[in-house]
Amino acid sequence: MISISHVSKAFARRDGPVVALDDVSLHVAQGDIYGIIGYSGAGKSTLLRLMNGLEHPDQGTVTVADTLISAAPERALRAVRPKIGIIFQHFNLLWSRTVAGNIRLAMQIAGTPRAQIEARTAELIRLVGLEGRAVAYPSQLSGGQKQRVGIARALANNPDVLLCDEATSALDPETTDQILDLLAQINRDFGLTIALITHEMHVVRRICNHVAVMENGRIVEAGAVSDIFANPQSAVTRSLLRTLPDDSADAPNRLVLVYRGAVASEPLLAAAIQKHGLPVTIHGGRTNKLADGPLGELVISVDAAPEQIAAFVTDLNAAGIEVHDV
Amino acid sequence: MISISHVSKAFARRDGPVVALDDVSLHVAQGDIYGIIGYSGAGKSTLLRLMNGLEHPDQGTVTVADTLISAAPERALRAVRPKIGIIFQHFNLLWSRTVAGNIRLAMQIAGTPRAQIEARTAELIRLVGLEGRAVAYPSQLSGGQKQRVGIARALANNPDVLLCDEATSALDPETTDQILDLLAQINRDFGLTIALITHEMHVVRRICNHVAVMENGRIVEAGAVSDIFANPQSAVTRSLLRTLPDDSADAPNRLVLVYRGAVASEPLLAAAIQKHGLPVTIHGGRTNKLADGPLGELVISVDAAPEQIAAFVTDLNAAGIEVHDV
Amino acid sequence: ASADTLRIGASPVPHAEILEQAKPILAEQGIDLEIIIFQDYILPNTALAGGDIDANYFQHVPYLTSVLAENPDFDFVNAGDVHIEPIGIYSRRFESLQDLPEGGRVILRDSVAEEGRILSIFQREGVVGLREGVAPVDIRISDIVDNPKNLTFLPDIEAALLPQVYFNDEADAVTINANYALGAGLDPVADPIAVESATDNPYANIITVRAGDETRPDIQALVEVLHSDAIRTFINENYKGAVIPVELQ
Amino acid sequence: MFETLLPRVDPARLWQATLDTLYMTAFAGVATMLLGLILGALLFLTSPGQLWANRVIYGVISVVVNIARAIPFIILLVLLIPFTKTVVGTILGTNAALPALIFGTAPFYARLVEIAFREVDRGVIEATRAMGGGLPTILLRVLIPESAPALISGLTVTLIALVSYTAMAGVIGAGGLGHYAYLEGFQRNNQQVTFAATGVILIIVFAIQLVGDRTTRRIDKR
Amino acid sequence: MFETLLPRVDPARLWQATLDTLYMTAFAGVATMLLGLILGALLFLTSPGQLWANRVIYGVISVVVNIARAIPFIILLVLLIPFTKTVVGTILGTNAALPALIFGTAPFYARLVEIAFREVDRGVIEATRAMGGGLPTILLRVLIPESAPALISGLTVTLIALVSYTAMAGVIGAGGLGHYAYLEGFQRNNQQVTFAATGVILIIVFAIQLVGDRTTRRIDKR
Ligand SMILES: Nc1ncnc2c1ncn2[C@@H]1O[C@H](COP(=O)(O)OP(=O)(O)OP(=O)(O)O)[C@@H](O)[C@H]1O
Ligand SMILES: Nc1ncnc2c1ncn2[C@@H]1O[C@H](COP(=O)(O)OP(=O)(O)OP(=O)(O)O)[C@@H](O)[C@H]1O
Ligand SMILES: [Mg+2]
Ligand SMILES: [Mg+2]
Repeated sequence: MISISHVSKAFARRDGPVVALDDVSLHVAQGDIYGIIGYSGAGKSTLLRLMNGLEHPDQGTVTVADTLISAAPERALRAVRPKIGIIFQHFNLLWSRTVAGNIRLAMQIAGTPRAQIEARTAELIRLVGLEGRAVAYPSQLSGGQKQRVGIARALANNPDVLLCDEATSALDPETTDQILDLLAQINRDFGLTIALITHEMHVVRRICNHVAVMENGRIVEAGAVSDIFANPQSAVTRSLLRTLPDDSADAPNRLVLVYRGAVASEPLLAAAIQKHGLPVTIHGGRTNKLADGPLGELVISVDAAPEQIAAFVTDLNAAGIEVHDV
Repeated sequence: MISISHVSKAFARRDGPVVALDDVSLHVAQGDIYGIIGYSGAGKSTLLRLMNGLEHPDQGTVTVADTLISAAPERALRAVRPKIGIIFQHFNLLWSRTVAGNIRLAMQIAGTPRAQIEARTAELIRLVGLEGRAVAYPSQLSGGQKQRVGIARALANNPDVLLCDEATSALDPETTDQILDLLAQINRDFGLTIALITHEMHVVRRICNHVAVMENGRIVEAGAVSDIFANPQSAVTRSLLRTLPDDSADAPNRLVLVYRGAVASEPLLAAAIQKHGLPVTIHGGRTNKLADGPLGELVISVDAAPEQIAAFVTDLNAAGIEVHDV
Repeated sequence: ASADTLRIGASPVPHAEILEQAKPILAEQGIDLEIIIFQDYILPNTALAGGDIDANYFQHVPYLTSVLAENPDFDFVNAGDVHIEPIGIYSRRFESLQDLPEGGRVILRDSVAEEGRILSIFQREGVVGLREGVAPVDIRISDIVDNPKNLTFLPDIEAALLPQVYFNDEADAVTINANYALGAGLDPVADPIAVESATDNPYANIITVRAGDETRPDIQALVEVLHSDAIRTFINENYKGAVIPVELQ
Repeated sequence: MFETLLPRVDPARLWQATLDTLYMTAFAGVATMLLGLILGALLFLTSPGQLWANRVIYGVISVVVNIARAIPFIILLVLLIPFTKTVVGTILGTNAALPALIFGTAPFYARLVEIAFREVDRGVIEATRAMGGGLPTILLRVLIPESAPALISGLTVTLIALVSYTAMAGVIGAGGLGHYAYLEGFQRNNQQVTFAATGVILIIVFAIQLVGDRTTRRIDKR
Repeated sequence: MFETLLPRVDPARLWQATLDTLYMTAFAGVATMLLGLILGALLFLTSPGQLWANRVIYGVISVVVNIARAIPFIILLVLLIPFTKTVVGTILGTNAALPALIFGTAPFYARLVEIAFREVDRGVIEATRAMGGGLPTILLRVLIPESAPALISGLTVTLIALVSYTAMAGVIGAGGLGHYAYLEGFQRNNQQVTFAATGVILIIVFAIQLVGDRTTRRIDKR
């Protein structure tokens, strides 16, 4: 779907050129959700902007849906762009249009019939959780609300390809998850191909099947998410992976073990497991260095009789571990 | 240091007022790093803007460093503001000034001697990792680079209070950590008081000692971070906490256990612990639902002889768990 | 040398052109004539009263009289008559004023000082009747009391544009000052269908000075030069009857 | 009232002059707005670094616009006589003044339009292009609405300049308040006329300014 | 060359007229810029919703500015005679024309300044206030630099209007190219003078436009 081949791009500056992309190649297949991660200034936004021809490469080619974007005249680009949605890092909303007006614009450009526009606009506003704010102007919105308008606008024309530049960076985790679920669903139902820049690993983990890691204008690592996550090769990737949160909190029949301070570093759970001989599954957990000392949390489930579990919990409590039953 | 007492604020809109803040009270002590989290549109930015008088409350009072900000005339505000640094959600850089020029502005306003300005500017540019970009204009910077200029500018005058509105939302985790470490250090060394809006729990966890959780213009929960994290009362807080990443990856002498697919849900580690009877400390871990199935990771350390550990690892491997030694 | 500078305000055509001819002659007598061109009829007198100029040359006696009546603080005298510009009335459609049709349109220039003068020609030709007892210079279109042909007088057009108006046949009759007619290639003596008479014409353009200055040697020298044969010849040859030097007593 | 306060002012003539001024301002104003928008858009779009960047077209429009702005009004009037004659049928009166008024002020507004368009956020134009928007979309749906406050304020400035500009159209018998003030008031030393005509001009100017300011503030949603 | 190409043009007079125009444009231009900036800043700052929002001051400045823009030039000239006489010492010549030229164009530039300031991003002004910046800082370090491209383009427009405006100053013997073209060229039916004088006006106008455009593009870092 998106084929980037040996692309380089430099920006002229007073004290010499800044190389934003350096011999980058990337292939996004139809239906992929392709994550692009990397440090600030790595060239992610520049790479994304090549994919709809907003920027042209100095060298190399960019092909999207069989159109040679890197060499297409503006007229040809205009024809394919309504099918390539983009969410900008800085939103780029029209201040002169309301929430609804901004969303409508995309459809007006695509020549959607008026009646359809109205229905779709209302639907999109609901999807991004801005009900009741349809007539607000961007200046009356919070940062995250603006970003959601940008998301709705990019989805308006049911694009085949969606380019997201930090599409959820201004959103709280709950809203982020809703939006990501929405994207994943469109991807499943309609085969939407997504290229997605983010600096949040959990976004990659949650919906991407492929990921490319960028550093200094180069792709240092790329491949299936499970491969990269299981076996990170580069220092960048390893460093980025360290920030992943945990999914296990929604495991069924779970117990949450919380231990504070000194307790955190001792092998108390192991001791209890040995003593009771129970089949304990450890779903996940974390040790957090808080300002006032470490705080540990483990999520486990125990496949045993209630009285066995109760004894196990009593022992844990005696050792200074709080156990919450959720 | 910052005292907000029964503050309310509504914005007029075409179809009636939007209540952004509803009877909010908050106390930030000298030297606190106070996190403010909440969903998009909860009123976080509005609350922060009250703290330097950019916005005035409809009701209630705001006091910062003994100045009644909510009722102070512009002249009085001008006197205290250089000591209240603010990092804006949308950066608000001057496009007509370079990176260095934008940073200089804060000091020029504070009347810092010219020679000092130059030295401090260079220092700040280094601190935020923008060496070599001093003469770039904002239009030539990536999103994260712009944000770092905003951070440098807010720190320029060695403020007593720092207000951060999603100060690291456009930054990759590595840079985020650097910036947070920097803030924590200034807080330690100079007693800088920080009020910090974020939607990333790991930011709160990493540097805040207090946190307030907002929803629909109200503070639903507030207190010491360890209390709130250990015992979240509200649904919002619990939901936000689910996204916390794990700190344990830097524990010493650790083993990383990776298990994929079906393997993830079985109590394999517990079985191995029972069989070998070793004191295993579980530092943390996570189970991630990837697009192609679950991927689990646990970080443990085992206090035992090398040959005991080797046998333990062999058994784990046999059960389908990859073990990495770091 | 500056003591010998004589500053004179003048209308552009023909006044300034005539003064330009006098300039080298006066220079020989050690007088530096500085010509300041005015396009209106108010400022030259304001400037004269304020001492910004020593003399002006743009108005005729009837106009000066009415100005003095309206501005008691002005104390000006006539230092000498110079020339007369008979106004001509032109038409591409008719041969004489009597031929003008019922409801005909006549275009005048936008100079209030000349409205009465032009209307007097129409009165002389018996086309309109004017209110009795109004000084010629004060006569306005509103002073027409008898207008059997029901002529419309349109008095708002810039004088320099009038030849264009004539060539574009915009009205039944157009009044054109002789100098502009000449510039546009018209013959100001033969082409008009009616001309103001040159004899007994009270509209001689004069050199105006502040009272008392008329005896200043440089003013007298100026008037003398303007009355000299050289200048009279220039006027006659250059303007071909459109501008006529005054008869010298 | 008039007779007692300003006995030397003929109300009928003042009224006629007011109508003339309003007529010329309104008509030339609308034409100036349209022509100015078109020329301004062309100037903006063909200028270096913009969507249609084209040295030649930019150069040509720039020359035409600058010539029209630089030539003294009366000479412009004369140059336009053949055109005026063909289009309007006469070279005298309010209608004949319109071409010169329009040619004199439209280029001026065109420059203000160009300046206003240049202030529109590049990111927004980029977003529109990314949605597949072509020139008509960018112009009508983005540039004009996004710069509307500056366009309206610019039009206010232009219209007020036009009001005082109409005074010069008096030389071809177009009437109007400015000419009335000059001819009847100034030339005939009739201060009452000068005062009355200038007063009406001021009222018109303030009305334009008021409407312009209100509109600007109402549509500015930043 | 002159003698053969344009025998009816007196090069010395053309040169003098050029100098007069340049002198008036330069002098009145600088004054217009300064006065316009001050008035424009006051208009902006005192307008509703801005830092110094003040109905009364805004109203007063608005009135003064509008009056100066609306009055026909010659009447302005007459009204200013006492002032001119006091300040300049004479009511004739290029220097005497300056007050009327400045009073005629400064208000105009003031409006363009107001428009330019209104386009400055509110967030940036807010950031400056948050750093403790007072009015001088906001004006000199933020409003002016951030709106510099629009200020310069606006000045270009104003200067060009001024060039053609100087033609009117001819009525008090201020000379200049426009007046020269009108008097010597048009009134005396000397097409060569009209042509030559208009040509020089165009050269001046293009020079202003060129410098303005270049500067604008150079300082625009968006
Ligand atoms: N100027 C304004 N006019 C009208 N409504 C406003 C205005 N500013 C903010 N609001 C509304 O007030 C509410 C709170 O806004 P605020 O910016 O404080 O949210 P926030 O918590 O910072 O959200 P985010 O995380 O998305 O930035 C939102 O519903 C927003 O739409
Ligand atoms: N117009 C420009 N002129 C000069 N340099 C530029 C320009 N645009 C981007 N750059 C530089 O190119 C590099 C890559 O920028 P890019 O915006 O692609 O980074 P990014 O990976 O998106 O970073 P972030 O996560 O901070 O948004 C950066 O060093 C940036 O400063
Ligand atoms: Mg980016
Ligand atoms: Mg916010």
